[in-house]
Amino acid sequence: MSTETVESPPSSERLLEAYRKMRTIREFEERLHVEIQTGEIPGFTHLYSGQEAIAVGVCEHLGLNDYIVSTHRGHGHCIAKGCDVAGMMHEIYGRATGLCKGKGGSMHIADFSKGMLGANAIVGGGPPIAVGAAIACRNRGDGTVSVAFAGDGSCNQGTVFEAMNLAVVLKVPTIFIYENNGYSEHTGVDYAVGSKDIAGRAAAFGMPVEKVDGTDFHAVYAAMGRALAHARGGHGPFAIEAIATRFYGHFEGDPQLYRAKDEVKRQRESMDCLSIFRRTATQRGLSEHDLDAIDADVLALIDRSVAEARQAPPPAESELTTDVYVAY
Amino acid sequence: MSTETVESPPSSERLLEAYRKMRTIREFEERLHVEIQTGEIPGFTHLYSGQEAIAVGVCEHLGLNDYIVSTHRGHGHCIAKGCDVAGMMHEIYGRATGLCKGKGGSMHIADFSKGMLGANAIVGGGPPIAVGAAIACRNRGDGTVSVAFAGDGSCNQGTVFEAMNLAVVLKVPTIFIYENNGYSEHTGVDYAVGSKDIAGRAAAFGMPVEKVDGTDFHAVYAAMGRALAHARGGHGPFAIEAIATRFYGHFEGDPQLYRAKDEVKRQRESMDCLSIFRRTATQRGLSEHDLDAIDADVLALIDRSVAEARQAPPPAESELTTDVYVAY
Amino acid sequence: MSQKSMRDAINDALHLEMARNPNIIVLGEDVSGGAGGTSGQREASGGIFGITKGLLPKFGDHRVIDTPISESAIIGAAAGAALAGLRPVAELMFADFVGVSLDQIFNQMAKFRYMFGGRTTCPAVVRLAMGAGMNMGAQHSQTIYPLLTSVPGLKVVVPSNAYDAKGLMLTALRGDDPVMFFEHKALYPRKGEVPDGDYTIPFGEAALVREGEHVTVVAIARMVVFAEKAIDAVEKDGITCDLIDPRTTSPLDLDTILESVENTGRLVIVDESPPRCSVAADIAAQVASQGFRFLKAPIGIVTAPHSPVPFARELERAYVPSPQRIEAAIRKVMQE
Amino acid sequence: MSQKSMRDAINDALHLEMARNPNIIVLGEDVSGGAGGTSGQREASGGIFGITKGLLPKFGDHRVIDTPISESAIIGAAAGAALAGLRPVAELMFADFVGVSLDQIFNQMAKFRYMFGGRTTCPAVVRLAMGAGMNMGAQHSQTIYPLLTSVPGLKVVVPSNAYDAKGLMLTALRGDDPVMFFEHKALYPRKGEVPDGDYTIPFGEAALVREGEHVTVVAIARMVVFAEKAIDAVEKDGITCDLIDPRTTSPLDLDTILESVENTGRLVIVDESPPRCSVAADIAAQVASQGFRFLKAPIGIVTAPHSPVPFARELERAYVPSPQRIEAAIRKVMQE
Ligand SMILES: Cc1ncc(C[n+]2csc(CCOP(=O)(O)OP(=O)(O)O)c2C)c(N)n1
Ligand SMILES: Cc1ncc(C[n+]2csc(CCOP(=O)(O)OP(=O)(O)O)c2C)c(N)n1
Ligand SMILES: [Mg+2]
Ligand SMILES: [Mg+2]
Repeated sequence: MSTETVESPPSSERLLEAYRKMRTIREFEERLHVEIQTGEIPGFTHLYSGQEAIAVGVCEHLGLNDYIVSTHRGHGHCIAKGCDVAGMMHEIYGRATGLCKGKGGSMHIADFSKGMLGANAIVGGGPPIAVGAAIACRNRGDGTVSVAFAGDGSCNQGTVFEAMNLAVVLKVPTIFIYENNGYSEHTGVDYAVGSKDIAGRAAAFGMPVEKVDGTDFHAVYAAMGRALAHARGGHGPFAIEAIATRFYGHFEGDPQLYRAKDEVKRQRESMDCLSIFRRTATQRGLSEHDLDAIDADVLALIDRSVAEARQAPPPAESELTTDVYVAY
Repeated sequence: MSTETVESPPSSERLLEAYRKMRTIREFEERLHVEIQTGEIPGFTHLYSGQEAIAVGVCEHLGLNDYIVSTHRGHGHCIAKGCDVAGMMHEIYGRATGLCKGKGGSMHIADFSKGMLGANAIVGGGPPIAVGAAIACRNRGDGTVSVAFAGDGSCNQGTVFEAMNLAVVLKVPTIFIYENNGYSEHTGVDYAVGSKDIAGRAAAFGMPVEKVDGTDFHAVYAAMGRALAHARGGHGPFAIEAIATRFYGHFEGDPQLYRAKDEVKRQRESMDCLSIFRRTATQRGLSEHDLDAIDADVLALIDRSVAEARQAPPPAESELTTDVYVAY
Repeated sequence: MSQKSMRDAINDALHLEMARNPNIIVLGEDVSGGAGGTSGQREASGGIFGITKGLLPKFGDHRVIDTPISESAIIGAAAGAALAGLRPVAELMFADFVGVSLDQIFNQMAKFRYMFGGRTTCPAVVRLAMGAGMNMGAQHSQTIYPLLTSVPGLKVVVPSNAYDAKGLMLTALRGDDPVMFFEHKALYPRKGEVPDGDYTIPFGEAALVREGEHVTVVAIARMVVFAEKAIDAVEKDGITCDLIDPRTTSPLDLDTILESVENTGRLVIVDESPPRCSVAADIAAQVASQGFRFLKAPIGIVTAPHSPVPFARELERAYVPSPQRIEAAIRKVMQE
Repeated sequence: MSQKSMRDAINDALHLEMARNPNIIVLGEDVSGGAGGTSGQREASGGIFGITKGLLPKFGDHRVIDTPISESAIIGAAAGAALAGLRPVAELMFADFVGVSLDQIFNQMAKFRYMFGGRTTCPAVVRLAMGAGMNMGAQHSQTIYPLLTSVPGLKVVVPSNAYDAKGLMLTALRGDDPVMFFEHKALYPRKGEVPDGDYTIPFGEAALVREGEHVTVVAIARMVVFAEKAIDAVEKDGITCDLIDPRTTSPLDLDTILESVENTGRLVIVDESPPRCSVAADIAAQVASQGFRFLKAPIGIVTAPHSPVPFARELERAYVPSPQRIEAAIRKVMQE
């Protein structure tokens, strides 16, 4: 956990760490985008590229005993919360050496030692779970919190509304992070979310809300600081709507016919949280050199992870019926 | 359907009709309260006494081709929408002569010839159904609408939120009537609804809302007129939060330990929609004498309904497997 | 040892284990009741069926949690609390409400341990009141347990009496897997001998309620009571039966059933559910596959009809398998 | 007559019937796609699996309705629209999403006609893509149909090929009961001869896919394809099989199965679902009860294991019943 108070600006160590995490997520996803084309990666995969500042801006505040609950687009949340990057890559390749022994896959990565309670392939599945974890936080009385990541599309799922109301009623420390990347699958948020925005809904459920630029790490980090102060202070839940975009399709293979032709290109130029971060990095006392070194580190880590994952053994067939109560 | 425009004040014929409906609901429920104690009525029953002005204020605007969808506390909605009172009583007694042949019971009364699409024993079950019926209204393009009745407690059920958003997105003529009677079962609305009120939530979903005194027929009627003009005008859904109280327990047999000792007594004095209606009736051109005559009529109707229902035959055993696709 | 209703027996188990284990929480609609009411009285309810009575005053509102009507959030919160180290007991009230909460039961709770490679458990108990017999209509009278028995990862408990209910609940509260604990509404008031102290009944161990020679009768929950009546009736004609109460349908104690069928050669299964993909069908299939050589006669299956539960008294009575229908099924397998 | 994939065959049925019957509407997430997008292009999707392609341009957005991610509202709206005179086809996308919409399926749609004393019907079709085989993990790979087969009031369709899929869909669209139409994802691209015009296949009529003497094999959806391979393999040793594809699990054509078992005396049932309360169990139970005297050997039941669907390729392959496992089951019943 940070030694700074939740509301103070991040130290340069933390900023470097945040940059490393964002860069790791980016390279992880960019690499997956390439590797998926080899056909070696099973299933379907949703990439987080473009939204890195949200996961990292939120999770940089959290300790190992704080919880997060994630979505189908969960790689970024996992990395931000500290999950082992190689273990994730192995999992996505479906290897015995994966974080979940290859039994979960891209949409079901969890790491309980890191307070990462699981990605979730059911849209809207996570927020109620986060409220439950927040009950545990409250009952322990140790100031820990529970964070629910949810997409703009998931904000139309009844479970998400129920979770917000329940958190307000029980006044438990749940922080709802609504990542508005403009789309749910092939449908735009302006169509699917009937109201003006998502933030207004959360407010109507009775909790404080902030709406932030999700491509600006500093903005997310600052808002999360205030959210955390609120939740840790025993004042109940808090919501953040963070606006960003995804640089790839809904899943790998999506032809994105719903997007204007040059949209992604323009967004990569103007909404890239990594470029944006770098733009003010020196002002904040970080050196270009340090950042470059991180970039190199990260690339090496991803290379290693992929190389190892490709060689790693699949789960033994006996795994088919372990880790589940079975008897017939 | 009314010959008045939806926004004009009701004619005295309509006012008398409204009074008759409210009185019918009241006497129906008061009588059930007594008859249930004989043990002749199967199952469990939720009485609508105290909320009559809401059902009637809403339904007096509706024609046979408009739809309503109701709740577990549905007798009032049925009567207001024109269901046959004797047929309802028979249904509640579980008779072959009931509106649903005795197979539905108190919580499952429907009458499709009256546009009454069914009571519903699943809290929050109705609103999505009402949105579906509203799609049919929109597609027919005949200016009909669909009304969802829902309690304050049901306003915490995810399905209700989903229904509101879907109605806004599709811009279909659904009118959501939130009957806030202060309680869901044995829990107060101030506890269970985490936000300030229900109206604010509906507004946050992107539709116009009015909050009205649900014990005042005229207030409900006027608000419903505006709702209807909006919905019929093709502007999409509308919500009304109507505040009232229930004069009995959640279901018959509820000791109501959660209510202050004299609460119901006080409410019967100050929040009785029938007394309130009568108070200004003469000013509105209605005669005491006409109202008294209606009272007498209604009592006779209820007497007859009960007497007949007690004598009516139960469904034949063959009914067990009819009206359902069955094959064995 | 004292005479207790099944209602009190389950309540007893909750009291005992909550005192023993501070990680147990109870949540659901009106599990205490009275929150936000005008009388100021909490514990206005103690659960619609009174199963959670007395818990709030003893354990406080951090452990006995009244919720809004939001079943997905209730079950989801139980799932999340379980991942985070608590042992939640969620009351779903009527079993029929799995309709509004199934995802959190079958895609979440049930699958966590497996999907996450065994790195977690999900020790949550969901309590569900089930069954017909009180004219509550089609949406408040279903048995539901077949549906959840079909789901890998869930344990499914279906007690038929007060003694078993207490012992099985204590087992549920100490296990590491999600447990669906079905309580038949018509059994709540039925009394039996129940020890005051602590005892557990293992899952997957059937009770041999009666011993006999000619027919094996397997019956679930309330149907055990009805089967006993049927067995009494046929005994007058010298037909004696093994009566097996599986107590849990998942895990299912197939061995006890197979052993009995090996002796009797005849099997009748009684399940209050509609027939298709029922637990009755499930047991019949397993015996037809693994105990075929023991069978001297077609398997007798007694279930509700394939229709929703009707409201009217006469119809509902005809819906629920009766002692008479069970008796007829026993006599029929004896004739073949 | 032309070669068509099952995907195109279902799409074809929707096109045909929507043109014929103006009351049919289609609704679901991205059934058209592109609404609110920046390209301005509608029909950006045509359904995640492409089954509803081309409908929006032809029938407009009052009949082809893109929805938010709100499955309860989608299915509920279908239920309500059906009560109000339309014939909705709701796409649930993955069958696994019954978790978030079960109430509207099993407490509402399924029960309306009965609860309301036969005063209404509910002619809604719910389309569900099911099955393992594409490494989509535990929450996107289930078969689910046993769960819905257990529900009185629902019809359940499980086509194994393009021809049947089109004919069964046309029947579904003209019936008066709610239909759960299961489409196996792995079958979507499989081609077969499909007439261009109108034809229907009645529900409750099984197809006799192969005729033989020694063993009756009943297989569902994709398992029909695998069973054919297994039957080819055993034929080399002179073992011939009836292969029965029930096509609908509710209603189930038990007669055809019983007739076949009367001839062969041996039964193997193949179901991609986990074993407990499966359709395999259901059929086995009915045969053990009504066709017991025909049976010469224990019933062979081939299902997935009682575990969630695993992600890794090797594990998922081991999860799904293989032609080899089916073959072994056929050989085993022949040895008894
Ligand atoms: C209950 C459920 N419904 C539908 C889906 C299919 N689906 C997966 S992701 C997705 C879109 C989610 O949109 P959003 O919440 O905005 O997240 P994003 O993909 O943009 O990260 C949909 C519809 C699902 N997985 N679960
Ligand atoms: C899904 C579901 N959850 C819980 C219940 C049990 N239940 C029946 S009525 C009720 C309270 C409903 O409160 P409200 O919506 O305010 O309606 P009111 O009873 O006040 O008319 C509850 C919890 C139910 N029938 N369905
Ligand atoms: Mg999105
Ligand atoms: Mg209420």
